[in-house]
Amino acid sequence: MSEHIHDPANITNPEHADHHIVSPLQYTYVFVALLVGTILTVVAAKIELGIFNPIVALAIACTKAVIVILFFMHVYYQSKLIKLTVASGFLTFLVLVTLALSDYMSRAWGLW
Amino acid sequence: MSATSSTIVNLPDQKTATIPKKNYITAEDGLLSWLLTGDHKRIAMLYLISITFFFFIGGAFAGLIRLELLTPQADLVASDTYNKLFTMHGIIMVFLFLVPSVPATIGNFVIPIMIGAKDLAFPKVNLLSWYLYMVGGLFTLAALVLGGVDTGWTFTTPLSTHYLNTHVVTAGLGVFIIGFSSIFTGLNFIVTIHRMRAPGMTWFRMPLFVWSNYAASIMMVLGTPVLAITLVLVVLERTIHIGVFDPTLGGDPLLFQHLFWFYSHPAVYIMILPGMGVISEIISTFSRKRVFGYSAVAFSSVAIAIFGFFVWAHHMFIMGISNYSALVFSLLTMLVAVPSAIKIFNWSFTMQKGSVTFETPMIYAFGFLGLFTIGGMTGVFLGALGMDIHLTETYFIVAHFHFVMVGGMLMAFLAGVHFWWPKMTGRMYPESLSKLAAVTTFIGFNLTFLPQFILGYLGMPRRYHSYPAEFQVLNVLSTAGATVLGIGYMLPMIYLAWSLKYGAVAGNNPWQATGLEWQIQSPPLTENFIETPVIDYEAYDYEWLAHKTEQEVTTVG
Amino acid sequence: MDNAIAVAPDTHAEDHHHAALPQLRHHFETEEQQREAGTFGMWLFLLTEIMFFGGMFFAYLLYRNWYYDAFVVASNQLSIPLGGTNTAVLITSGFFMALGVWAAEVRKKGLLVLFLVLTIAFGAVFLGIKYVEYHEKWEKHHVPGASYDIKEFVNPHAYGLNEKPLPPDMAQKTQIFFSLYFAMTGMHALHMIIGIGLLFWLLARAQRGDFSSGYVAPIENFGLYWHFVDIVWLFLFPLLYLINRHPV
Amino acid sequence: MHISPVLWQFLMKWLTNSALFPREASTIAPYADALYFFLLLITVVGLALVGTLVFGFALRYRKDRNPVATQVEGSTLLEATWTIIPLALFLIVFVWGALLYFRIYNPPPNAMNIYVVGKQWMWKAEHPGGQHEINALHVPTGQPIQLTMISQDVFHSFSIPDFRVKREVIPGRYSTVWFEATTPGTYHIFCTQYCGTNHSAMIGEVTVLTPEDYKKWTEGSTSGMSLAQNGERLFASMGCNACHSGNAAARGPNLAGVYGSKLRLANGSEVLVNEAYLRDAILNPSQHVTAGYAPIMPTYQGQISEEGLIDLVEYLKSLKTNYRVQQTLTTSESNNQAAPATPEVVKP
Ligand code: HEA
Ligand code: HEA
Ligand code: HEC
Ligand code: CUA
Ligand SMILES: [Cu+2]
Repeated sequence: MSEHIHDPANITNPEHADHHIVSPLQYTYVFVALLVGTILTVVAAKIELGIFNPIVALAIACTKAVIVILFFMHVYYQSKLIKLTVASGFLTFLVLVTLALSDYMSRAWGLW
Repeated sequence: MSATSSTIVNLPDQKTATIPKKNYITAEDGLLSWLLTGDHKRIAMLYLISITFFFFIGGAFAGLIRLELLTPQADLVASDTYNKLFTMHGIIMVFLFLVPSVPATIGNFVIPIMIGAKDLAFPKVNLLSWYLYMVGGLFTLAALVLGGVDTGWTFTTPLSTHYLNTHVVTAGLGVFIIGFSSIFTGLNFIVTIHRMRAPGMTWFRMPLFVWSNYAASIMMVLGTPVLAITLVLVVLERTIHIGVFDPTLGGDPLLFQHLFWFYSHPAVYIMILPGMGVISEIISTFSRKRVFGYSAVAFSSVAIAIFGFFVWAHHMFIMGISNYSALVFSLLTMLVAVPSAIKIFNWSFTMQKGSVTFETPMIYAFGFLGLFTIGGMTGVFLGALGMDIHLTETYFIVAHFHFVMVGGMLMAFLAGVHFWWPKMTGRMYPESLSKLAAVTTFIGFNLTFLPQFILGYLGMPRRYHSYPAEFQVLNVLSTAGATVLGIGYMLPMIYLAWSLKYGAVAGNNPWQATGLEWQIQSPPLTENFIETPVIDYEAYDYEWLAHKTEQEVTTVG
Repeated sequence: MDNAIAVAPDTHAEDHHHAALPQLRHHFETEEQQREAGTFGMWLFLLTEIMFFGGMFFAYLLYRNWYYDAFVVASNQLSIPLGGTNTAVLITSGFFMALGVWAAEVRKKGLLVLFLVLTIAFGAVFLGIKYVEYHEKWEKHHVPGASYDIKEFVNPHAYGLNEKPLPPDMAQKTQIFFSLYFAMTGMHALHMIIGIGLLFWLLARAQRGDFSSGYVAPIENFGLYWHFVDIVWLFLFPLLYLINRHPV
Repeated sequence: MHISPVLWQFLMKWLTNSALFPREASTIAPYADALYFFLLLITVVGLALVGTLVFGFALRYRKDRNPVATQVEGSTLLEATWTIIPLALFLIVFVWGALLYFRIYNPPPNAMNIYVVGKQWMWKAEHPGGQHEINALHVPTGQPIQLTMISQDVFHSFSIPDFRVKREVIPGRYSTVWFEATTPGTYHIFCTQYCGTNHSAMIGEVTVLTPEDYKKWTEGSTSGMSLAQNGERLFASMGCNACHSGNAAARGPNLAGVYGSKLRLANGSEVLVNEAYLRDAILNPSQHVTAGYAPIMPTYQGQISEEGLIDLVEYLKSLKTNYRVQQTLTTSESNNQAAPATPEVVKP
């Protein structure tokens, strides 16, 4: 990159994204989806699914969270940088969980 | 204009030289203008003053520790006093001194300038971060004044939650608050580096100091909150006995260890990375040469930042984690050691075919290279599972981390302070006195901490107030060294203060360095640049600099 | 030695901003840059929040697997109607916040104020319901600490609970559940309280018309925070309230 | 030349007392030292290399000799070299360290078990024969010794530098370490995990004796009751035998021979019964209910000291038949007296 155009806002930068306005209608869809998700998760909890109960609960919660992040929080319309940032947070949390759990799960005498 | 053959220092003619009338120091007057400032340079100075203050408190505790350890008996202080001494020494040195040392002072000062920005992205947050630091520091001091804490800087449960009646809560809250100060500094850096670079300042034109601070900032942002929540749980456990870490209620004390070290291992890299950045700048400048393998050095910082999150359990090898996960963590520890080695070799090769001069910052940098290599390699001893069994919790560890933290980071910090002192204040420090100080520190340091490796292998446990008589000789050596070291640290304090008034006027670029910060006046203007600079050269491009200087000479003529 | 970017000329250096907007801080070149920096900064802050709550989520995961029976019984002491309502209330509050952001973006001052008020109102309802729940726990001696009592879990039928009796050693572990319950929901509530405080400040500024001229960054960034707090609850609700709720 | 007497004394003291390396007094020590010397070697070589490069370049290319620098971009080959060589060395260290680790933490099957209880701020050792020691430990040479350790309060760490062994002593859970002493003598025991005010006073001495001397010592310092015998008394007095009587109709399972066996639990998993399991079964019975039994066993959390638990565990380990259980049942039911001491109870 040897051309030095004056580009203070980093417009040509992959880190940049235009400001997008999400419409109220779209918000309403999300809102309804979230309410439905809430009902679903309560219903799912009342059905005997064995070990799938917590998995289903988490799957629903994750879906809801992703919807909120993408639309209420506009990440869907944001630059790659923001998307990467959000992902890195969850990844680091996963590092904490997996590595620490690997200790607990492999303790020979374990309570697991 | 041209300096003597063995130095690059290039000062303006002292008879006519003056400090620019208009600069960030003279921009506004009065204490309030400092306490309410949004200027990153002023905040850096506030930080510099406050961390120096805490360093000397922590250092005084170190002095007392060493005095107590002069004799095998417990004679100078009572054992709980001793425990409070090393706890406060550890807490102050780590959280109040070393973590903010380079980033919050030097980083705060030069990062925006280096990338051609007028300030950090969030000046108010920057100021807030200093206030948080001060409040956290006050909490820690309060814990100290009220009677101290004796948990060790690691706050180990269940000792800290159920078996001590010292001011754990106060100190814990203090560290919690300081943690947020460090989070905000890191956050500010990341945003600034992403968003505020001047036109033409691409990622690979940035000085390596910016890269390493960027890497450290990532760790601050992602690691520190885990420490925060852990401390909250400790405080809750102490105050309302919630029992998350309490084995008698079914909690797992090792969970505390996991969470604590999830932060505190990355924290050691938070402490070293900015220092490594300083070394890159200095070695390049005093070799007149671009850093060898620029991108390798840049990426190794990022690699350390990422892999640094994968090795925390090497602090728990004998603590009862499973053997298999000990294996995994040991392996990962070996991997994370490699990027540091890469850096060391790249710095060495930077001098090859260079034109090396030996100004004070460079002397400190040499100290860093040697001491960090020793410190880092002894880290590898500790990372090797079977070896760690014998070495853990002995003076070998104490020596290891002082080598990396004091021999590494503190040396780098001093190197950086000397290097940027002319930029920050507009004046030079006295060169020969400062060389003396650097050499004194180096000798004192080795005398203090080399014997501790031997002590550790002989088996002397750390955090011991009294010890078997056969360890005395080495301890006496260590205490003697600490005295020399203490002098070595007092000296810069004195002559730097002196130089504020009497030092030679430095001019814009005494080192003839290439960084953007050297192209503006010293001390800089509040806005740093008169107009946004446009960058069309790589970092460490000495040919560009030579060209530029020539042009100026012709135009000014 | 001097060159263009080096030393201050005598002229005033500041007035080269071409008609900058009042909210544009001096060190940003354009508003676009400032806005993106703000959003990015907010997200980085939310990263720290992820890790902050992450520590507790990990503790939860661990103990839930160790002391599953205790977690089941203790979790069943929480009220699904209250928790479910609260989830809906919080989602609604988040919805209004999102609409608030939209209102600011399309520069409708009246709507913005309205939506902020609604956001606050639903947030307050959430806290109210939370208070009711906490209060009930307090009365039942389910708050960890000195007054914690396990007799209900050892002997549920005597207390009219339709639960398996827990052996005393397992019953002890319900305290860990409640510790985590209070730590997690407490931290969440604390975030809500801080959020509502900020909302009042934003409301005042919105009424002054600060955000009706295209300057929406504070509203947007606060929205991010508020939605994040929602997300935490979206996980807390199933994890804490809905363990093994099916009839056995 | 005149040397001040104080300095002279110091020098002498060091030369006579302070070796650079601790004694090698266990079978592990040479292995640990071998790795140590290897590590020292690569450190010295690495440091020498870095030193040579730094000072070599700095002096060769100092400004006086080389006034103008030549710009060099870097070299992928060199980068690869100093990535791969240290990595290879570190990996060797890793494998070596791991082998040593498993050697130190995997006791041989014939190890003699001694219990150690750590508490603020003392070590209590309990030999199977009932010998109790505080801040001291007597062991024979030539016999692998396994220490089964637990803490009553906070983390401690049991360390014998001359043996190169160390292990954290954890509240609420057994941890083990083993060694085989080679040279008679006395060696330091340190608590190496910071445990509060008198952490540095939590020290003691291991006395390594020849097997004959050790035998004399065991006989001379016995308290008359072995751990198992103490455990038997506890078993009766705490009413364990009410359920674990060995009768077909008993509410609890038969405990004879349970140690070392594999139990099938109610949740379907299978566990090996070791000391840790026995201890946990007494404190947290409901967390591993044996298949076919109701979870009715009460918890003894807070009712038995760690020493008591050790006694019970030793008793259960020694329990090969149910004969004694039934005897104690009758005696403890008729008169609440202690069971008579039976000297023939197995000593491991
Ligand atoms: C600035 C701080 C800092 C840094 C950078 C490091 C760096 C490293 N540390 Fe250290 N460490 C601490 C601070 C630090 N440490 C502290 C404070 C503690 C104690 C905490 C407490 O308990 O109180 C500790 C404890 C500690 C332990 C725990 C010991 C225990 O409790 O039992 C371990 C174990 O693995 C470890 C390992 C390492 C390793 C492998 C590195 C590596 O990153 C080092 C990498 C560097 C190199 C390897 C040197 C360069 C290499 C060369 C030049 C190559 C040489 C050439 C050849 C081999 C050919 N450290
Ligand atoms: C940045 C981190 C940092 C720094 C700079 C230092 C600096 C020093 N440290 Fe410290 N140290 C730690 C971090 C640090 N330390 C940590 C984390 C621990 C672990 C704590 C724990 O176990 O919980 C520790 C523990 C520790 C111990 C082990 C205590 C124990 O386990 O019992 C010792 C013992 O020698 C020691 C010594 C020193 C010395 C001599 C210095 C010297 O470099 C300091 C030199 C500076 C001065 C001396 C100040 C300047 C001079 C004066 C103010 C004049 C007065 C001087 C005298 C009276 C001599 N430190
Ligand atoms: C009220 C009856 C009762 C009493 C009293 C009792 N136990 Fe048990 N114990 C049981 C039952 C039932 C089981 C099997 C179910 C289980 O594992 O919880 C059991 C299991 C055990 C086990 C696990 C081994 C196995 O085979 O399942 C051990 C060990 C044990 N008991 C030891 C003791 C000791 C020691 C005491 C006294 C301090 C004691 N018990 C008191 C009823 C009792
Ligand atoms: Cu026990 Cu230290
Ligand atoms: Cu570490």
